[in-house]
Amino acid sequence: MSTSTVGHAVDERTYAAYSRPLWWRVVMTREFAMIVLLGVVYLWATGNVASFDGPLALYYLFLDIAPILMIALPMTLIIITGEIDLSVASTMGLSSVLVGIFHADLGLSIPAAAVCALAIGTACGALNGVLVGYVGLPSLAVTIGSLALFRGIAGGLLGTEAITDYPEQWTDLAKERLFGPVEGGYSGGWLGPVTEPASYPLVLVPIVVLAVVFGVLLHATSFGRGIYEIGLNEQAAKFSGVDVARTKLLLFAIAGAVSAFAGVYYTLRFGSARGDNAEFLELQVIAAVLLGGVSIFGGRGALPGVLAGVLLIGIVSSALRLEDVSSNVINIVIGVLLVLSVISTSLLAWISGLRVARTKSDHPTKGNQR
Amino acid sequence: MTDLLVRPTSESARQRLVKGALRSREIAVFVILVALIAVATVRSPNFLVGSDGWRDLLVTPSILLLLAIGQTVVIITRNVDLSVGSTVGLTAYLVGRLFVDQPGIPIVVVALIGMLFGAALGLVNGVLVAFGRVPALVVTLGTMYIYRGVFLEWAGSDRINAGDMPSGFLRLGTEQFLTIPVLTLVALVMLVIVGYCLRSLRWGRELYAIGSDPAAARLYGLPVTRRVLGAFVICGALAGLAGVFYAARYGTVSSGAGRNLELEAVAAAVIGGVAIFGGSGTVWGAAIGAFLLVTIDRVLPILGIPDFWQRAVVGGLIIGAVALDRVLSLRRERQLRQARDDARSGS
Amino acid sequence: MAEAASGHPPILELSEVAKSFGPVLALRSGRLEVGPGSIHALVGENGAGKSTLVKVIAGVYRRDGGGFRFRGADVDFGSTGESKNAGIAVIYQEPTLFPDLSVTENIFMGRQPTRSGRRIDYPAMYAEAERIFGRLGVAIDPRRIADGLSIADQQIIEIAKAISLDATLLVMDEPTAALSSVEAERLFTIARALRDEGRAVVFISHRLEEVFGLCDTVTVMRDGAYVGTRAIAETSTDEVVSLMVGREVADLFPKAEAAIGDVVLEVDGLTAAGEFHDIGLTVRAGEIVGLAGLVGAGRSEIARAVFGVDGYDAGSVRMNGVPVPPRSPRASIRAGMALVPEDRRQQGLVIDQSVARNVSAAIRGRLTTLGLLLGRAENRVAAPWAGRLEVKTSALDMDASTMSGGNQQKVAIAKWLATEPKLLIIDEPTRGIDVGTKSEVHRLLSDLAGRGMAVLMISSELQEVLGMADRVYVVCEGRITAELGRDEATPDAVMHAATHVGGHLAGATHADEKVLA
Amino acid sequence: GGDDDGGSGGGGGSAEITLLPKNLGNPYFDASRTGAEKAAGEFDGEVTEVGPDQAAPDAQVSYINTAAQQGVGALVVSANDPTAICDALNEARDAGVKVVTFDSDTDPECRDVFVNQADAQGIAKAQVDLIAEQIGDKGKVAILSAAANATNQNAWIKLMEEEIAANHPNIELVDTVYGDDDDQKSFDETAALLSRYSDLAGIISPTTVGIAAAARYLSTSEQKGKVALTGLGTPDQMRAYIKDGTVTSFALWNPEDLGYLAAYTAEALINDDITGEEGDTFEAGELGEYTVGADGGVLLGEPFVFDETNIDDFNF
Ligand SMILES: Nc1ncnc2c1ncn2[C@@H]1O[C@H](COP(=O)(O)OP(=O)(O)OP(=O)(O)O)[C@@H](O)[C@H]1O
Ligand SMILES: Nc1ncnc2c1ncn2[C@@H]1O[C@H](COP(=O)(O)OP(=O)(O)OP(=O)(O)O)[C@@H](O)[C@H]1O
Ligand SMILES: [Mg+2]
Ligand SMILES: [Mg+2]
Repeated sequence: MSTSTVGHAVDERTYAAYSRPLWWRVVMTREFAMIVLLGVVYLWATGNVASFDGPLALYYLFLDIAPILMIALPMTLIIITGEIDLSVASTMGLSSVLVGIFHADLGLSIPAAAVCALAIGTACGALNGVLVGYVGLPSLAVTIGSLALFRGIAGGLLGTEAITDYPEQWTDLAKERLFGPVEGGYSGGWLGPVTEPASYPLVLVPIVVLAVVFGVLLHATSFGRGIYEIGLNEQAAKFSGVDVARTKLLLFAIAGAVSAFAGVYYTLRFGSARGDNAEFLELQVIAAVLLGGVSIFGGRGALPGVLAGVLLIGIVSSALRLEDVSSNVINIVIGVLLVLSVISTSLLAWISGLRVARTKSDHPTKGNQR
Repeated sequence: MTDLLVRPTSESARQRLVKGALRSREIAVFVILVALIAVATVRSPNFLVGSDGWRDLLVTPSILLLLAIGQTVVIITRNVDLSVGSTVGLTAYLVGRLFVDQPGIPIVVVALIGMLFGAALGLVNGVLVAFGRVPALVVTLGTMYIYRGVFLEWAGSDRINAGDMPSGFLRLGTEQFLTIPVLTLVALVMLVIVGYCLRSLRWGRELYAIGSDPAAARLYGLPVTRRVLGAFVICGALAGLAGVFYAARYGTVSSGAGRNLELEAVAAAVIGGVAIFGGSGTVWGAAIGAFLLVTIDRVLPILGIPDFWQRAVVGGLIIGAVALDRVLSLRRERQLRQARDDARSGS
Repeated sequence: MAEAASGHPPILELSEVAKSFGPVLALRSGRLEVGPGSIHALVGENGAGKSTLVKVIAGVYRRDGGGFRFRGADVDFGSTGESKNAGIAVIYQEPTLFPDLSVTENIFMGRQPTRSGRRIDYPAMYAEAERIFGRLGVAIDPRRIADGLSIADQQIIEIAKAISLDATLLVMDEPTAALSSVEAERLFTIARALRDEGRAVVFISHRLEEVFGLCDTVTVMRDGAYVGTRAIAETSTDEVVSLMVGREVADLFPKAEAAIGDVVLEVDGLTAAGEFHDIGLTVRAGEIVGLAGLVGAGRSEIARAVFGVDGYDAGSVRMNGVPVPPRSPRASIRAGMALVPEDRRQQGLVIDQSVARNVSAAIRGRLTTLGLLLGRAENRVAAPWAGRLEVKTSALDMDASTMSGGNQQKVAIAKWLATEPKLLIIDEPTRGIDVGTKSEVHRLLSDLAGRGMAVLMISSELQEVLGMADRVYVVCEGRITAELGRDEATPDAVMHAATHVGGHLAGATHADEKVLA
Repeated sequence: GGDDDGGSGGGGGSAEITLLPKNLGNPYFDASRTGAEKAAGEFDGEVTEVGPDQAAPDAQVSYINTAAQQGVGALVVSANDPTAICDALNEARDAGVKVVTFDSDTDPECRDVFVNQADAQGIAKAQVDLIAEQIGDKGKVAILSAAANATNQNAWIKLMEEEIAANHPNIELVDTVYGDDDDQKSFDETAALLSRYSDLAGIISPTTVGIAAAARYLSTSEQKGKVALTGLGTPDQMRAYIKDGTVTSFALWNPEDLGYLAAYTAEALINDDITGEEGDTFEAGELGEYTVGADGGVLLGEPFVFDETNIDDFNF
């Protein structure tokens, strides 16, 4: 065998691009399983839960999970690099407080206040990013610290007071429906509210935009490939010219910005800025991301799965609430889902391990044996 | 050609001790703690002198102390247990229930049951992590939700009031032996036992080895699965005991019992110099870390810093601690490199 | 044979042992018989399956097939613990230490001496460690933590570990790889002592003169199969070599003459404390420059610093006269550099990623359309390069982890050739690659040089260096100790420069002579 | 009473009432649920208690939304935040749900009626008077409150400050700390207070969790008997401490009656007996007739003072 053709465009052998048919690559993924499960649960809920198919159901559902949806996006990228950010909810609370203060005390307009809050939120994220990316500290420890730090500042700034007066137009905007208000009592066929535009809150627009941006960033750019490589093998990523530190800094900064944005939304939706706003949201976000099939060790996972994960948690809790199930049982259900999901991942990994072994025997590619 | 090797230290044992002490993280944190207490005492004498002050100074950290010990054992093996807070709540309620349903049940028995129950909860985590080969962070995050949910569902609306528990048990919360509160004594005993095991028993050292390099541990033939399982059981048992403490000290068990203690426990360990990725750190450090965290909470108001800023200070402290660790280890690396050079030029 | 001679039944009997890793058939029919009171050499090319055989003996891997008898009884170790208890001590090729623990604890982990109450007796443990170090004639502070030990020191600890076990069978997989002659000699003394106590020793090395100096029997392996066993007394290095290589060695190194062009890489006074000092070297277009030396000499560190993965304290790197900024692989790539690192599993590839993504990893930036990177684009560049290097895989989306070592190395090389570099730095190009692939890689290298590419080749295989390089720099303990032209570069000259001392490699002139791998 | 025309309600069939406390597992609200269920039994309505496991406004909003979707007859809620849940409540009202707040009010425009346990003035004055009497109307006092943002507590604290400033010149309010209605935090805050102010004369804790935790600490402290403690507590929780002399007296209304009245108010709204207009009157079972006061307030009555003479007559 001679490789004397190196450099010539003549290819001695040709390769199939994929070892599996398209349907296999689509269907045999954890994301797909998540989405199917989501669909099943949704249909079950619309069928069996009284007033779940009312036009209000999805509207409130989305309003509730909006912050989780937003923050889950950057969190997914961070976890795929093998890091984690526990400080997002604190950043969110801080930005909520800041919006209040900038608006009420400094008399800034809401947009101006929001921009300032966003800037500071980004700075908070950047702080994490520098400590993790450049100083090389473990993100778990760092963000446990900044979780307390940012929350402490938020509490310290406002103390007992809650800033509650915001212009109507802005607070309404946070709850605005797409295409005008809902006609009372509407309820369509089994697809029900899905055909009812007014059952979607306006906040879905920025979320969808963000989701698309993050999806493209992660799955269809060089930067995104880098994210996966860092998660799979940081050293090798460095060797191929990926700027690991910078990537991490960027991701944490983005997480800060998005959290801050979520904070602004939160403030306007509830019309109240308090030091303890959105406390403990971080665990819900992380739970949703992991449920969506992202590996805590990094390198594995995809955005569609995560979105499905968030929606699943949202639908389950909203449906169970409508059934007057107590919040405690809902938490148990979510916990069980989470544990099952990771166990299923290791099961899937094990199975696919078998599959790889099989494919090897399918294609006897003689390695070193001659 | 032996010059590729590191020369033996010319230090005497004493020099080594002194140097070690100066470098040790435990000492550093302890100094901060003492300084803090000193300042607080100057500001308001009965923080330390008043018999209440003295007692509270010692007894308040005892619960977090237990949790920090357990958390350290788990972290050393390169794992983490986020479910301890929920375990505390669940066990505390179990204890209360026992007293309500089994009037006259001996306190010791209850304490033991509490520990066993905690150990069982830990076992669940351990099995999932060690056998299921799933990341501890995720599993224990899940069981955190589950345990707390079970607790609140079980407790429903009937919570445990001081009246429901025998005064003998409640007195434990404040009783003192040679001015040292009983709870603190028990916690310290646990600290000494675990500290001893980690330092002087084979399985203790194996925990460090596992956390230091799991792959190497397997290659070496250490019983990794069994040890990790054990670590979680110990952590759970200590959390269970902490639950007993909670019931005894606060006399009431309501829905909030033990909430958010998990992150505090991790923080205490980190501040105490326990490496979050396993392999190094001592329960002594974690214990001092726990004392520091709790004491800060109690001292800052005395220093006139309002409640609300306390968490900020704690957060800054945690970040400072890990950053310090990093700086020190970088320094050490540089010294080792230098050592290699000297060894070479020595030939 | 030795066993027969000593008349005792063999302690260790392996027959027709097979072990494969997915597609890689690491061991086809491993066979080994070791008697008591014997030092038994196991030799073979890289990738012959020696280490795999060792790991089967140690219980790291379970054999797929074949017989395994130890002290006359059939055994099947499921874990290294079992083999240890059975009385087998193993020194693995790659050190496996617990960085956070003291060297003493590393030696005694799991079986520390205890006092009453199963309490670890630290003083006794330190004393014992001191004793063993004394016996090895080395001076290591027993309380020092293992983190930061040099490769050689790590190897010493491994040896101490094995000795302290005082086992009936001691297996040493290339223990002398990173040792100086003095240290090696001490080790041999101990090995002989053990033999005289009636224990069995298996010794793996690529330094045949060590084999002939120390062992009484030698078993040769090739491509995962048993080739033959000889009593040292009744064989010669030449015979062993022909058994090992099993073919004319000459065509392993098809060095084609190439037109040497202008200087491409220029390194000046490069220094990094603790790693290397005042490195100066140049590589010209069309030239293959060898970087020889012992493991631990610091060659990889030099390569990494030049490429910008690691930083350096002083010195400069220039490509075609233009300074290359430090600490930025990206900039180096842009400047036309490529580095195929030493360790393909950890550095060269993301082995859990598809062939296509690996091959295109270093040039992703150029494949985007409107900033978007699509799988199609990656496949488009991956396919031809995989073809040119004859990578053996079913499809481009197969994970690299499913491929054999040789094919992984090809993918790693393809990844860097895809950047169409002016300079190719290649560290241990054929480590753990079988003879066939090895000659392909060599042909490829000289091919590239012929096409005017500058090549800097780090290799621990003396034969490879001598066979391929136009010019050789020898690195010893982080300093360049010699620069030799093709004609001056004799094994003796290189070894002398690599170790400061000639002697201990007397007659190290066999065509197969390797410093180590 | 709405027993006769219970059918005409917005809930359809019997009056469906959703009870939404600040959080589950709080004995004070358990008592008011008992009351509400008693009332529901009388006018054959149906009371469902739902709520978050932590006293956070956003969590409460989800439950309000849920109630709106379910189209229950009425929502009886104790607000974790006066504004944060406002819009949600109004949306519920647009969906035809009657909204009654009790214990902790929202902004008046977000609910139909507020069932007031006792007017804020009265509560503040009662507690100040109690402490003044116990410490001889002079000395340093501190307040141990619930969450930093708790509406009613903050309102009372403000009024207490004014009351002290106006009528008790020799009493100095030195500090206000927040136990977040969490046993452990309240307990530790009490300890901190005592070590901070060696010469503290008394503590006012206008929250049932707080006063119980504070009492628990004091009862084991050398300050027992030296530092007076009063505030708002439930007899069951406080009985032990009244008996051992840690606490001489504390105030509270009957949370059971509060729930009972809230349920009847809701029922009256459902049946359109009242609209929440000032002057509307309705029958509240055994509690008799009540009248809606200024901006939709219904007043349960004056706070009741418990001490060792009467504590055994109550269990809630
Ligand atoms: N874990 C593994 N997964 C896949 N292939 C492996 C693995 N370990 C070894 N191999 C392959 O098996 C073959 C034999 O490897 P082995 O390490 O036994 O050779 P060796 O004789 O020890 O070589 P050397 O002299 O370089 O140590 C090589 O082709 C190697 O690439
Ligand atoms: N794990 C380690 N910890 C500390 N120092 C190390 C370690 N590995 C190598 N070194 C030091 O770094 C230098 C280079 O080691 P390395 O093995 O990379 O050299 P090398 O010439 O690349 O060897 P190879 O022949 O394997 O390429 C040596 O001084 C060695 O002592
Ligand atoms: Mg080998
Ligand atoms: Mg190297």
